[in-house]
Formats: sequence, structure tokens, C-alpha cells
Amino acid sequence: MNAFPLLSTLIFLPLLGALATVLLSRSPALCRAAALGTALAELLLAACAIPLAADPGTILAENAAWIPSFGIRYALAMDGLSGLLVLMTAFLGVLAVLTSFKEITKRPGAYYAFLLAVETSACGVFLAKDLFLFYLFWEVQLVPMFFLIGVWGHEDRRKAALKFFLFSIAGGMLMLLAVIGAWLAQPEGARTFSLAALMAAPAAPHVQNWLFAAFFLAFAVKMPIVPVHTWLPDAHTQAPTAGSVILAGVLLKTGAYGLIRLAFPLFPDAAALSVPLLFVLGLAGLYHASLCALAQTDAKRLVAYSSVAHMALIVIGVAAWNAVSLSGAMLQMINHALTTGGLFIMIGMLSRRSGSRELASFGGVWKRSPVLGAFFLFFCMASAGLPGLNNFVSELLTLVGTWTGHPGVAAAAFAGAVLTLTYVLKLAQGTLFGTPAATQPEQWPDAEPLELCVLSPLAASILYLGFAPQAVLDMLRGPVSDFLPRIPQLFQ
Amino acid sequence: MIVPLEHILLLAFILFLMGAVCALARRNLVMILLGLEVMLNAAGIAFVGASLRWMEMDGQAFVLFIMGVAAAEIAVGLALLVYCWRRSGSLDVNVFSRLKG
Amino acid sequence: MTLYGAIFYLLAAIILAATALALTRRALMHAVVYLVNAFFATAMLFYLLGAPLPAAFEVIIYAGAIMVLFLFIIMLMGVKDGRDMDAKKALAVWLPPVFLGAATLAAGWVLITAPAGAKEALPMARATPAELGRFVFDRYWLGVEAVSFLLFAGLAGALFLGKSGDEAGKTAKDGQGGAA
Amino acid sequence: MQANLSLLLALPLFGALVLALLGRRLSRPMVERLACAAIIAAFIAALTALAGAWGETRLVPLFPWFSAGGFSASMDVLYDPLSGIMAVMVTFVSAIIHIHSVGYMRGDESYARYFCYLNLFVFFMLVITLADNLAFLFLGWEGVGFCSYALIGFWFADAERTLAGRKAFVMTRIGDVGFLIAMALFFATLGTLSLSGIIASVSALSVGTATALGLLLLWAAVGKSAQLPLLVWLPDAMAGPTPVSALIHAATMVTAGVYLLMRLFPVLALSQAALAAVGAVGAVTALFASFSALGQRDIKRILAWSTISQVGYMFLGIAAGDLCGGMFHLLAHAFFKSLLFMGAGCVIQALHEEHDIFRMGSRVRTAMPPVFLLFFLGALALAAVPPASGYFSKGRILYATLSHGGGLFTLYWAMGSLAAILTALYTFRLVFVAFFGDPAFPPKTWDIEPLPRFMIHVLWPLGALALLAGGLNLPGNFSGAEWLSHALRTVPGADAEFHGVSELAVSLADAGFCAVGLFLAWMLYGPRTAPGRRGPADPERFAHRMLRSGFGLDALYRKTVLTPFLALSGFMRRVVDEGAVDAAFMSQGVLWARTSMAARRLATGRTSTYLLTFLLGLAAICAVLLAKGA
Repeated sequence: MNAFPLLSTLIFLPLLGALATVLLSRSPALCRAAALGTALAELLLAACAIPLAADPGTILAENAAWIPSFGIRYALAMDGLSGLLVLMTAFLGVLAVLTSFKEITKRPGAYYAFLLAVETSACGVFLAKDLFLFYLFWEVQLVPMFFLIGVWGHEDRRKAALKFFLFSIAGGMLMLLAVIGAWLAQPEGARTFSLAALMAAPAAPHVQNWLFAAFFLAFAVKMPIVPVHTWLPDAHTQAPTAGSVILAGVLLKTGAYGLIRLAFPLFPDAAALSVPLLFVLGLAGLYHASLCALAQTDAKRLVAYSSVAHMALIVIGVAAWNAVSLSGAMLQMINHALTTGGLFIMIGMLSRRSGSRELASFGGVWKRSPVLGAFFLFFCMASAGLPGLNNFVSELLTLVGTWTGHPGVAAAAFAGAVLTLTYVLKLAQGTLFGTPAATQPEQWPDAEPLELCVLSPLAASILYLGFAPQAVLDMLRGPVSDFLPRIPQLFQ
Repeated sequence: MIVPLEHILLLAFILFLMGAVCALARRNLVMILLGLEVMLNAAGIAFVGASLRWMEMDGQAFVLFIMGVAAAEIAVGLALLVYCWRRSGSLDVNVFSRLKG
Repeated sequence: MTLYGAIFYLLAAIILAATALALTRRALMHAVVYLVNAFFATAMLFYLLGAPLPAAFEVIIYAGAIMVLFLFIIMLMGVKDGRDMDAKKALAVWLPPVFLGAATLAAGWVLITAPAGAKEALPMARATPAELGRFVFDRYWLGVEAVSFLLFAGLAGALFLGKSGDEAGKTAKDGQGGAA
Repeated sequence: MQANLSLLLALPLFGALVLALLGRRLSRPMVERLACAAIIAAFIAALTALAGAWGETRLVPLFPWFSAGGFSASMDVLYDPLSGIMAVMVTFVSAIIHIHSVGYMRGDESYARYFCYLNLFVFFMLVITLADNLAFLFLGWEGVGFCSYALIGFWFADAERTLAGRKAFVMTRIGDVGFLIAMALFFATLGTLSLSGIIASVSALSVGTATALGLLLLWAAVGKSAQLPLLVWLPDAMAGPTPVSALIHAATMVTAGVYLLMRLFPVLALSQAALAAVGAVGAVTALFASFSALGQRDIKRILAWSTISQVGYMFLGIAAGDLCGGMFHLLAHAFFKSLLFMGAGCVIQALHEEHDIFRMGSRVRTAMPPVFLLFFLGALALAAVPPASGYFSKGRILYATLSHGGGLFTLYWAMGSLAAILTALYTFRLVFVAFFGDPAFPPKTWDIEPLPRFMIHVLWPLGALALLAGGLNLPGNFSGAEWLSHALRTVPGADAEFHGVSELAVSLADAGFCAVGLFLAWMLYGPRTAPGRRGPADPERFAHRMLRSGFGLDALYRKTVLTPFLALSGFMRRVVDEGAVDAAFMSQGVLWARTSMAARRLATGRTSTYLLTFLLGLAAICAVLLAKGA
């Protein structure tokens, strides 16, 4: 454990930044600068943490007693997967702050504070190695998101924010019971919340079933998996652009991360039993969300349903539980964040110009702003899984991996690729081509410099992950080989 | 023990019951407070009876406390009563239902 | 069934009757007076049960302070109901209180002028007020302090409500006047 | 060798990137010169690569793409004579098309985007041609799909064209699902996706798996090469600019499916069922498409249906096991079909966007004889008139099909022959109606728009090739050296020998089919026939309606697949998602609201109820204490 508490600073730096923006909220310019400064510092810190997490030599961990009477320790650790997710959170954080410069005028101080607070809680979730600490950050991330949607959202924001909050809290409460259950399931003397200990001695199978069910429900609400997904479209349509980016890019990943890091290894026997259910939910999610996405008229709702479909792929990849599909699922987590984040940022820019999010109000964007149009087509193709861009790599890995164990499921999921293309082309068609809608204002500026410096790093990262994802896949090799043997029934 | 304790307790109980019924049934605020006084008094009787039965002075000490509480309570009660009377001009308890559901 | 037992049952009957009558009167004034009578009977009961100090306090606080306060309030508010009692019901109005009053006095007289030998019937007479006072201040000093706070709070509350009632007095329906 | 190949791939990609990023700032001539130079340089690189590695097969690794847990996909090149020749053909035709496009798109202002997509397309096509790893090949496979989507919908202002583009992309993606599943199956069974690896361990495949793989690859090829049942997108894809149709829908993309089957021929060869299926698709499509071509009036749609039919022949060639014949026809077809498309493009521009052949008449032939001559050369090759290349290449395929033996392949030969007659018929129908006699219907305007000279003269090499490409693989009885089959002999599966049926008889039969077709066309549409009977068939008659609409396949798909699919998605959104799932959660919310309303009524405001509940509570506590105490 090196002297400098890198992980704790990674978690609490955004919080400090949040306090700074609140204090500086008098002048918007100052608090914008403070927010951007913190976000960039966080990105820099995450970037230099990556090489440490990548090479197996150094162990990035922190461990301090917190509440000894219950065996709760302030334990953090960063391996390949959590390092990448923290880096992605920081990267999206910078983009979210940049896109909010022009969009947020009402109380920017508090807005940036909440944005950075979400980043703090997300990094906490990714780095926590103690079940109690994990649960703490898991619940904390709801609060800032609730305010981001509830205060700075669009016309129907309160209902959406409340719906989002209630869905997640319902899941969270069950998980709290399960956390306590898992703690109690340990023998009387050695009761601790540390993940390593809990994983080493899993509870009795019949107890595991209940605990896994509660954990899975909480993560299913957050991922979201089909039956409990209806909060996502409302939350996305009403959230401000940066809120949507953070919601899609970071919060959804905490659900997937929880499923891979906690639910499966903590309760191996129950997880092995649940694999058929996961496949059914994954496929149902893929087809249901894709069909619903095709029928949407609101651009943001369409992209929201598309992210439900992409996350369903992750569920299938995790359920297949082998080296290829698991690394594919983990890579998909990162790719989905970038492509969906890009789409949301673009839709934010277009709806700011056209005044509404309806597809009918877009149209002819390529004629009026070719640069924006090119970027939009680029992100649409990335989302459709065009080879050479990032989603293809993760989708191919996930489904080829799933094929080795479960050909039927993989075949059905492959067919889903056609559905994906249908709604992506509907989005591109409605937005880029055809003649500009009558309701569009005359003044329709092409990409401004600020927008360009948001979109180009995103496009560059998508292209990089599309052509050279090997560096990322090498980082994921460690976590994959660490997780697989934990469930002997699934891993031959 | 001049009278079996049960009789004293019976008396106290009946008095308490009458006080409770009065507080419930009557619609005039004054009568409700009177009912309240009767209930407190019934408690006092029970305490004295018990004190006599077990030869302990605690019972009687407690009666004093009951009276202290009763006095304070009735002072505020009547002040409230006058206040309500001033505001709404009637003593019917159903008039004061602004805190209704 | 000793003499005192008889007195106890007599007093119990008086209390029950007086309270029943008090709680069923239409006129507030009658109710209060009946209750005063009941409290007198209760005081005697306390004395009978060997609690002289509570008996005295019963008369001082309950009958004396609280019921008198009720009377003040009722008169202060000048509640009109029950005044137009016509003559023919006068007898029904007067008979019960006279009978109860007489019964209470008789019981009291018997109690006080009990034959000398009756002292032993009141073993509790030892619970003289002095002993009880010393006992209360010895064991329950905290309780006493608490009650004093309570009384002070009651005083403050009554004063406050009285004062704020004053401003509201102007809007009072029957122009009763600003008497505190 | 590696430098040559990476240059071959890098040049078009570099051209596309430069045009994409700086296209708007560069001047028009600069953009055109850059685009054409990139492709011509790529052509030279392809030629030198072919000369350098004559006859050998080399695996050249370029770039390690990604690998995770046993699965690995790397960008390597498997360079053998087949891919060498294909790369040369692709770059040669693309170069000519680029130069032609400079003229054709002279009026269009978004030229930068056009040339960027064209260069990008050539890059993806070369990836398909050269790729060794199937995932890398899939990169090219989907890339050409995207470029065809972008180029079909190039004039995006008109919503109709973008819908045609979307239709093309979705239908090819339906085919691509077969490709993805084939990749997964390859990885599951052989553990590798590299072509050389697969071919090396192909004997490890069971016949069942080989059949499954064969059918999946057939499904992918059917999607990309617009064969039955996924062919309705190609006729609509004519909405794009004509040079695009020439490049994508004649020479390169549609042949990608055939090329994939050739590359993986050893896998197909394992299962007779797969080969029979390929043959069936090829023969039926050839016949189906040639019939449909007869009913068309739009010059580009005739050529589109003709492309579908000719690609059907290539499928037939592969099914008959004659890889060399398939490749020979592919090359010949690429030359004469792109020539025909560009010729048609010149005619359309000359007659002010006139597409209907019954409104053309002899104006173009008299005004611009070179355009007619070029078009005529292409038509000769298409109709397989003896000296032209089409005669030898289609003859070779028909010969291979017949000599393959077995009732099924004889049936395929018969269908192929009937299609050959129809091909000659619709080709000369097109030539006679579009260039001879006066138009059956009055054209919008009579004047001819002058075309830039270089636009036409750049087509002469293609004209020459259309005529002389037969020399590539002259069959034995013409004392031919069969140059192509010698060149391809090292390619796995390309060394089949055919005998049993006399080659002379078959070639004479082919000439006969062509003559019959020509005669029928002369009788029906020749300049000598009475003008009244030369007009288009009466559109109402059922037969002609069926022909024009391609046997109503498009309407059938729209009715049985498209509308139910859209209805299902609407249903899923309204009824299932918002109706059932969302309503379930929201109704719980309403339930809680209603119970709290009920609870609110308890607070009646009357103090007596409060006291009563208070005393009831007290009584309950006493009862509990009593019960516990007792």
C-alpha cells in the first residue's frame, strides 16, 4: 500500500470540488472553472492510477478500521476492471461538465456540486472492497442524481426523478436486508463485512438463494433489466444532457459492476441456479427494448431503450460465465457508456437548437450542420455495432463466448443485431436526412468550438476502442481470471 | 382494613368510567374537562385505597402529584377554553376541527 | 361491617350519585356545584381511608381551586343556557342537591364525632400530614420539583393564552369585554 | 510484400480520412485529383503485389486487432492468386469509376462527401478481398454495407432515396447475422477464425457442421449478393448515383458474397447438401431475375435485375465445383456490367435524367455514337454473343454445371440455359428500344445535353475488356491457354477437372441460346417491327405486372414481414411496455395513494373520536398486560 492514499483521493476529490463550486456559486464563471478543474484533476489522477492497476506487481489497496464492533472496515482496492471504470467515470465527468457550460444557467453552483457528487459515489462503488462501504456508496449515488433530474430537468422532471428514486430505493432496501443477512449468515465469532472473507466462505445454498435474489433485484433495477426498467426512459427524457450522460454512462455500470463483482462471486451456488433466468431476462430485454425503441417518437427515449437493449447483452455475457463472454461483457460496459454518452450529448445539442426532443422536429440536420451530422452518424453507427467501432468488439466477444456454452441463446442474440440496426437507422433517418422540419428556427449554428472539444475526444476514444482494444482487454484479463473459478459449477 | 380493597377499586373504576363516558359523550368543552377531573379523582381514590391496603405512604404521595398535575393541566385547559371561546364564540367541541384530516 | 364500613359505603354512594348528576346536567353551573359536592365526599373518603393530607388537599385544590376556577370561567363567559328554568321544575332542581348535601354533612359529622374508642379503627392516623410531608420530600424530591416546573408551565401557558386571547378579544362574537 | 499490401489497404483509407476531415476546405479539383490518385496508386500496388507473389499463397500479418480468452481476431492478409486477381479487378474498376464520377458528379456540390464514401468503400472492399481473419473480413463486409447505405441515400434531401438506402442496409444486415453465427460456429468447432487455419483443419469438421456452416455462409452471401430470398433491396438501390450503382451494385459489393463462398470453398465442398443449396439459389435466382428484367422500363432497373441474374450464375459455378469458372464470370461480369451501368449513366445525363427506355429512341445513338458503341459492346458481352467475354465465361459455367452430372445439376443447367435465352432477349430489347427507332412515348425534352469527353473515353478500356476478356480463360476447343485456371490452380478447391460432356457441343448450344434470344428480341422490339407493337406491354395484364414487380416479392415482404414487424413494435410499446409493465408499477403508486386517502378519513376532527381511540388503545394495552400477566 503506497504512502499516498491514491484511492481515497480518487473518491473524495470530486467531493471537494463539489464543495468548492457551492462556495463559488456566486459567479457562474468561477464555479464552472472550479468544476472543470476538479473534473480534469480527477481524470488526470485516474489516468495515472491506470498503469499501477494494470501491472500485477503493485497492489492498489487501502484498509482502515472503521466500525470495529461490526467488523466494518474502510477497505478499498483497484484492479483492472474498477480502474477502467473509474477512468471512464472521470472521462465522462469532464464531458458532462463541458456540455453543461452552455445548457445550465439556473444555479450552476449547486448543479456542478451534484454532478461531482455523483462522480464521487460512483468511484466509491467501483473501489469499495467492504460490503457495507459498497452499500453506503450505492445508496448515496441516488441523492445527487435525484436532484440533478428533479431540479434541472425538463417539463415533467419531478415525476421522473421520484420514479427513479423509488425504483432504486425499493431495490436498495431489499439489498440492505440481504447485506445484513449475509453478515448474519457468518459464524457467530468471525463476522465481518469484508468482501474477500464473504467470498471465501459463502453461506448455505438455501440461504444464498434469497440473498442472491435480493442483490440481483437491486442490480436489475439499476442495470436496468426488463421488467424493472420503466424508470429509465422517463429519467433520461427529463434529465438534463449531462445528467443523462452520467446516468447512462456511470450509474447503469454500477448495476452491471455489482452483478459481476458482488452478486455472482458472493453467492456462487445461487448464481449457478439463476443462469437460465438471466438468459431469459437478457433475451427478453434485448427484444423488448429494441422493439420499443423502434416505436418511440422522442429521440432521448429511443436512446434510453437502446441502452436497455445493450445492457441486456451484458446480462447474457455474464450469465454465459466464460473467459471470452465475461471480458466481452466488461468491455461492453465501457463501450456502451461512450456510445450512449455520445448520442445523448448530440441529442442535447440538437434539441437545444431545435427546441424539442421529438424526432419530428429534427430532420435535415446534415444539410444545416454537416459537422454535427457527421458526428451524429458516427455515434449512430457505433451504437449499431459497425465493425471498426467499439461496440462491435464487445458484442462479438460476448456472443461468441456465449455460443460456446449456449448456442441457442447466442443465435437469438445475434439476430437481435438486426433489430438494433432498425431503430438506429430510424434515429439517423429522422435526424440527419430528409428536409428540415418546419418548426426548426432559422438560426441553426454548426458545431461550436466548445461542442467540438466535447465530441472529438469521445469520437477518438470510440475509434481507439474499435481498432485497438487490446490494451483494455489485457487489463481485464486479471479480473476475469480472478472471477471465473469462483463459480465451479459454471466454469469447466 | 375497613373495607376490602376490591370495593375501593370498584368505586374508583366506576368513577373513572363515568368520567370517560362524560368526556366522550358530551359536546360541551367544559363538560369534557369536568369528565377529565372526575377521571383524575378516581385515580386518586384508587391510590389512596392501595396505600391503605399495603400500609405504604407512596400511594398518598402520588395523590399529591396527581393533584399538582391536575391543577396545571386545568389551568392551561381553561385558558385554552377561553381562547377558543374568544375566537369562535362557541364551546361546541366539533367547531374546533380545523386540524381535520 | 363496622361503623366506618357503613360510612364508606354511604360516602361511595354519595360520590357516585353526585358525579352522575354532575356529568348529566344541562346547566354547567349545576354540574360544577354537584361535582364540588362529590369532591367534598371524596375528601371525607380520603380521611376515612387514613389519608388526612390528601383529604385536606382534595378540599383545597380540587374543590377549592379547580372548581372555583371553573365557576369563574363559566361566569366569565356568561353562558346563557339553563337560565330560563321555569318554576314547576324547581322542585326537581332543588331536591337532589339538598338531599346529597345533607347526607354528606351527616357522614362528616359522624366521622368527626366518632366515639373515643374508634381511634384504633384508623391505624393509618399515624400517616399524619407531617410524616407524609417528610416522606414526600425525602423520597420524591425530584417529583416535587418536576410538579413545580409543571405548575409554572401551566401558569405561563395560561398567561400567554390569556394575553394572545386579548388581541383576538376584539373579534370575539359576544363583545364580552377584554377581562383577562 | 507486406509494405505493398499495407500500402494497398492504406491508400484508400488515407484518401477517405483526408477527404472526411479536410474535404470541405479543399477545392473541387484537389478533392477529385486526391480521390482518383489514391485509387490509381492502389491499383498499381495491387498489380505489383500480384506480379511479386505470382502463384504463391502468403499469410501477411498487419495489425493485432484484439484477443481475449482463447478468441483472437487479428488484421492479417491471406494473399493468394484468387485474392490477388480480385484486388486488381476491384482497384482497376474503381479507378475507372472514380474518373468517370468526376464527370458524372460535375453538377453536385457535396462532392467531398461523395468521393470520401467512394474511397472508404474501396478500402472496405479490399479488406474483404484480402482479409484472412473472418472478423477482419466482417469489418470489410459491414463496411461496404454502410458505404452502400450512405451512397444510395447520397441525395438525402429526397426521403425516398434514404429509405432505399435503409432498406439495403437492413436487408444486408439480415444476411450478416448468418455470417456472425458462422463465425461463432467456426470458433466453437475449430477454435480459430483465420481462413488459413480453417482450411488447414477443415477435415476436422463433421459433415453436419460443414452443412450448417455452408448454409450460414450461403445465407450471408445471399444477403450481400442480393440473391433469393433477400434480393428486393437491389432494384431499389438504383436510387443512388449511377457510378455508385456501377461500382457497388455491379462490380464489387454484390460479388462479395460469391467471393466469400470461393474463399471458404473447402468447407462447402465437404457437404453435397450445401453445394446443392448454393446451386439451387443460383439457378432459381438467375431464372427469376431474368424474367423480372424483361418487365422493367427503367434502364437501371433492367441492369439491376440482370446483375442479380448474372450473380446467380456465379453461385451456380461454385455449386458445380468450378471455382475458376465462377471467378472468370465474376471478372467478365465486373467489366461489362460496370461498362453498361456507366454507359446508362451517360445516356441518362444526356437525356436530362430520362430513365424510361421507351422514351429514348435513337437520339443518343445519332448524337453520341461512342456512348452507343460502348453500351453495345457491354450488351454483346452480357448477352453472351460468341466473340464477347460473356459467351466464354457463362459458357464455362454452364459446361461445368452440365458435366457435374446428377439429375439436380442437369435441371440447374436447363434453368441456366433458359435464363441465358432470356438474358439475350432482355439485353437486345434494351438495346433496340433504347437506341433504335423513335420512342414509343414522347420524351420530356428532345435536346441532348453535351457530356464531358473524358467521361466517355475513360470507358474504352472496359469496352475492350468486355470484348476480349474471354481470352483470360479460352476453353480447350478454341485452342485457349486457359490462363485463369492455371493461375488459380494453387487456390484450394480451384483445381477441379471436367470431362464427360463434349465441350464443343455445349459451346455450340450456348451460341444457339444467344441466337434464339436475339431473334426473339428482333421480332418483338427490332427497328423494323411496327411502332405500335414496339411499345411497352400493357401494364394491367397480370403477367407483365408480375414481371415488373419481380413476381410481387417486394410487396409480399412488405405485407408479411414489414407491416407486422412495425405493428408488433407499436404493440410492444403501447400495450406491453407502457400498458402492462409501467402501469403495473404506477398502479401500485396509485394504490398507496388511495390507502393513504382512506387513512386520512380517520382524522375526523372531532375530539371525541380521538379520545375514544386513545381509550381503546389503553384498553388494548391493559388487555395484553392482563393476558400476559395471567
